Amino acid sequence: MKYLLGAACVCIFFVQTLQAADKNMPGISPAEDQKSFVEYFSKRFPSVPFQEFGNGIYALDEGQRAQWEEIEQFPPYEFAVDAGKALFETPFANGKSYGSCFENGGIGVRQDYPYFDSGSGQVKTLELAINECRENNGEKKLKYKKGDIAAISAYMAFTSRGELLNVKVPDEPAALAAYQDGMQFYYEKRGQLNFSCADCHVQNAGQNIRADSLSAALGHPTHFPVYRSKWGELGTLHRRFGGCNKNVRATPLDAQSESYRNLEYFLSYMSNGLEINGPGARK
Amino acid sequence: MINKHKKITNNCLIVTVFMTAWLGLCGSAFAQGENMESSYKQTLGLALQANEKVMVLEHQWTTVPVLLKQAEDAAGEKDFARANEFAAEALKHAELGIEQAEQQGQRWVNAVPR
Amino acid sequence: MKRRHFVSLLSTALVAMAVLPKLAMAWPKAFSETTTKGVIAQLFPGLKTASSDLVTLKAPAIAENGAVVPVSVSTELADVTNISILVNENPNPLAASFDMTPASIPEVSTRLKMGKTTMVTVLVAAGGKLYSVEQEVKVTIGGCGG
Amino acid sequence: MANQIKIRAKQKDGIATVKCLISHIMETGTRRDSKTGDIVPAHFIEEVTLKHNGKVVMTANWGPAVSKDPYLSFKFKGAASGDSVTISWIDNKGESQSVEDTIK
Repeated sequence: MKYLLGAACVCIFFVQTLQAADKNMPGISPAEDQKSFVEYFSKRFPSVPFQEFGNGIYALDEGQRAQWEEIEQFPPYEFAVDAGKALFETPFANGKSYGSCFENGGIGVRQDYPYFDSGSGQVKTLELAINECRENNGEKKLKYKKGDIAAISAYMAFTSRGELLNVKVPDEPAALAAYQDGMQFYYEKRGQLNFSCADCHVQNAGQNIRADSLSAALGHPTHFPVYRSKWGELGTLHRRFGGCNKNVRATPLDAQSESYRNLEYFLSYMSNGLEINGPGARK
Repeated sequence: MINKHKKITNNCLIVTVFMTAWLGLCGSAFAQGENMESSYKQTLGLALQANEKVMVLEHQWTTVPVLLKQAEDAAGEKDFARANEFAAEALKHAELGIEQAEQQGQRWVNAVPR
Repeated sequence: MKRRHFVSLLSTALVAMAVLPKLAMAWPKAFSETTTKGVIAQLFPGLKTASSDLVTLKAPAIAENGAVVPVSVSTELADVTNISILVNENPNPLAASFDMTPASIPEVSTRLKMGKTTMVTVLVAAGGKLYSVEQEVKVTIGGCGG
Repeated sequence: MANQIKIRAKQKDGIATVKCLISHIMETGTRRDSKTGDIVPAHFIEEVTLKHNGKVVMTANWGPAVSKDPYLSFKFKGAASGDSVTISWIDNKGESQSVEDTIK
């Protein structure tokens, strides 16, 4: 009986998802979405090689690229990577450490995040997994936007440099729903300025907004966490989401809220195949 | 003839509007104080309600909490006319956020590159 | 003997610096000057600047963030004793001053803060003379965030 | 984060290139705290010294206009692999630090 109910729930959910999709588009196909997404940017910027998109605005603007290369000579995030390594290797009170929670001891795994966890029916980001690891080992959760969690995430990204982003959307309704939810968030206009993420980073990528230039959506998640000169420190992707939302005068959501995790899921899937190059240095 | 008729109607309209406005002004002047406070409270209630809804929709504008705070501050200083203005503005921005959410729930697909 | 004397003097100076940082006064007054002229008068009293092709200043035409502007200076001049970098529009223009030794190669890179669009002036003291080059760096406000 | 110095020193044909990154707040003394509105007191490195096998090859005087987490690249003659380089700094509060590394 339980199983029947469960199956019925899944069916209803599935039908609902399909209906929602039906109204708008032929069906949910992440693979096709990604193909169009990449094609869109390669047409817009024919001289930019695919892997270059992981470098954000520096793939599109020479003047800024020169400054970035200068900063990459000795990037300020190196201190954070060292700090992250030390934190990562320090055992918890129970004697275990972060490595015990991840595949391959947590080394070179950044490219597999975020993933859809069928058990909990949720998108798991790397930062969420780091905190779950802490909780499972009797430690307190870390704050999500900066500080220790950003440093640990930076170290894990650093050990994964060169690996290709490999986010999967399994063919199950809940995963597809999470993907589509993230996609909707990306294309929906919000805030008093009535801008969507895509308005700036898809339609107007490479253009100027006031005195600043807009980077392309393709490649956005590959280099996080980033050391932003504006912050003067390291911050996570969700911190940046919040900043972008605020810029269009929309109230930012909590870091690691379901919507932001779904957003990261969609955005990362779009950048599949690009190299992990985090942590990054950005203006 | 027709034109003239229209003109008269227009004049009538204008007079009526003026009369109403004048009456309204007098009324508000007499009834100020408690009336203003209760209408502020009413507007604030509506604004808070709309704000709750827009937050659930995750479409709150950053202006809303600011306006609500300004309304409460003005009310704290017993300036209920100003408080009411801020609350009304907050209500408007919350409602626009709701409308934006509903509209975008349909339209976002059109922005996807195909 | 002479050298030894020098070394002992130097170490005394170092000890003094370590124990009494206030007394060291290693930090030139020129950093408190509010004009480029004032800085030059403090750092190189009596010297007049001449522009030189032999000094290269590398700085971005448009800074992507005024908080972190990469600046590099190199020169083919001989006997360089000091390279100083000034951000003319900053409240105190002098940003950094590098004292060279005979072992130095006159080539430095660093990152500076610039409050607004400004000329950047590089002063090179070499062989008892003072040379300078200038370049404008545009500093814009940030994106939508202002 | 604690103050730190990272050094990368290498040599080619006797010419050493030393790059260093110092973890330091480099507070100008003109910025206001975004929460309290109070002026944040100046706190910046005033002097950096670069030594080669114990001998000073360059002394830099800095003002607060040097960026947060300062970067410095410098070259000098007469270097050999295995030689030592030392970077030390003193800031306006009298705090200081010194780190030694070998030339590659």
